[in-house]
Amino acid sequence: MKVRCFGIAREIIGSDELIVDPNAAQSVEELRKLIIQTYPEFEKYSSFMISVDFEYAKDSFQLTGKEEIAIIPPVSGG
Amino acid sequence: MKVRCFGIAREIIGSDELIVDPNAAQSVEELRKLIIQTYPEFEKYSSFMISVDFEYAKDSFQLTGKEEIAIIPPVSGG
Amino acid sequence: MVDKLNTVLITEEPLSVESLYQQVQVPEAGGNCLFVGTVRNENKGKTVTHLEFESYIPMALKEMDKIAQSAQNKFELQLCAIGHRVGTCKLGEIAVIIACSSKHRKQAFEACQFAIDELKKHVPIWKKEFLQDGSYWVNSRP
Amino acid sequence: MVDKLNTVLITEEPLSVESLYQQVQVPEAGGNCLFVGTVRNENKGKTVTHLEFESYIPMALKEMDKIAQSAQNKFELQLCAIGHRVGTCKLGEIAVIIACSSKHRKQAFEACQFAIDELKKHVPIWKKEFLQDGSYWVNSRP
Repeated sequence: MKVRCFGIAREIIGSDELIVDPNAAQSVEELRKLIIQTYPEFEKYSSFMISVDFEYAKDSFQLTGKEEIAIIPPVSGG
Repeated sequence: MKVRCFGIAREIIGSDELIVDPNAAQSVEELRKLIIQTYPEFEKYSSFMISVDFEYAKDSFQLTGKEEIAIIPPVSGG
Repeated sequence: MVDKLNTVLITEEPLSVESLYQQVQVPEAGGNCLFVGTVRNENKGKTVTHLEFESYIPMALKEMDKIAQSAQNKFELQLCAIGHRVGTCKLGEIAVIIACSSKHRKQAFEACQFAIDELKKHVPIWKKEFLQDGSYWVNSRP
Repeated sequence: MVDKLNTVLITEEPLSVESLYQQVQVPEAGGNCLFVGTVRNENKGKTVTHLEFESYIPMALKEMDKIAQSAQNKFELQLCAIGHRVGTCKLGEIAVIIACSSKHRKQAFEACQFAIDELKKHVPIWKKEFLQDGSYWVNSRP
């Protein structure tokens, strides 16, 4: 499953897309833990939200692997 | 002494300028009374301020007859 | 240092939002708030056909300048611009524009509200509203 | 009845104050408030050289649309338009414009403040600030 990366997340991960094994992240919570485990810099630099199909998703959200997923670091528009 | 008239004042007085004997209005208060006496419609239609040299003037302001004077009905710009 | 000055203007020509916005632009400003008052097609349930504005222009400009300066000092604005239309205003046309620039947005919003409130209270401009069944000077009815 | 819709846009081209203002014009509106966020030359005492904005555009447009609708309902607006720039923004350029039209000015002001506050909290847009001695993503520093 593909995870889109923006802003500081793109820079930490070094790519605008992260490929994740869908079995290793069956919920948003699991995906979040996996990302922090793989890229500990997130703990230092930035908290983040996860979006699923263009909406902010709760940790309890169950993923099928077919959604469009993105890492949303703290926004700073305006 | 000339008194400029705007808005409803211009319509009540029927002219954009009122000529007043300077001896009959030596203060803003006297001028105000004279105007209401001469044009009682002011009591019915509108309260008004007097400006002297482009500033709102208090009733106690003493007039020499050389100032630029105007009747300022309630404003409604914007 | 700001080397531009506040702008106040009264005109018989249509007012331009873009132009008033440009008047308050300085490199120090990050938050800009504009109020634009337009001629609405209705007031208190009656259909409005158009408006006419009359002004004691030299005094009005003096009062507008005081408001701009006072907004600038009170809210630490960079600049304030105030423009008002006189003459006949058709439906949808702009009667008044206030533009305020500030470092931060909060002050720009507050200053802009302050300036339009003050303008409506103190600036010698008079609005005649034309309805389908007559006309009257706003604020001067019995 | 309003037959125009709220406008939301994200663009690499310069934003136009006049254009966003026009987007919210309807005959029923008398009070229009615009917020224009521009690139300031300084932040927290440091000289800013320019900004870069990145966005997750489809999600950002969705969030902007929610904000516009919510402002419209909450404050009985006629219309709300929200535009945001992406890419490189030079000093003085416009990063964001919010335009709100209402019958009366109070609601236009309140809605405009609400919309810019919400945008800064929820819309997936990221600002990278370039200073003379480096750059960083705003809100994401350690």
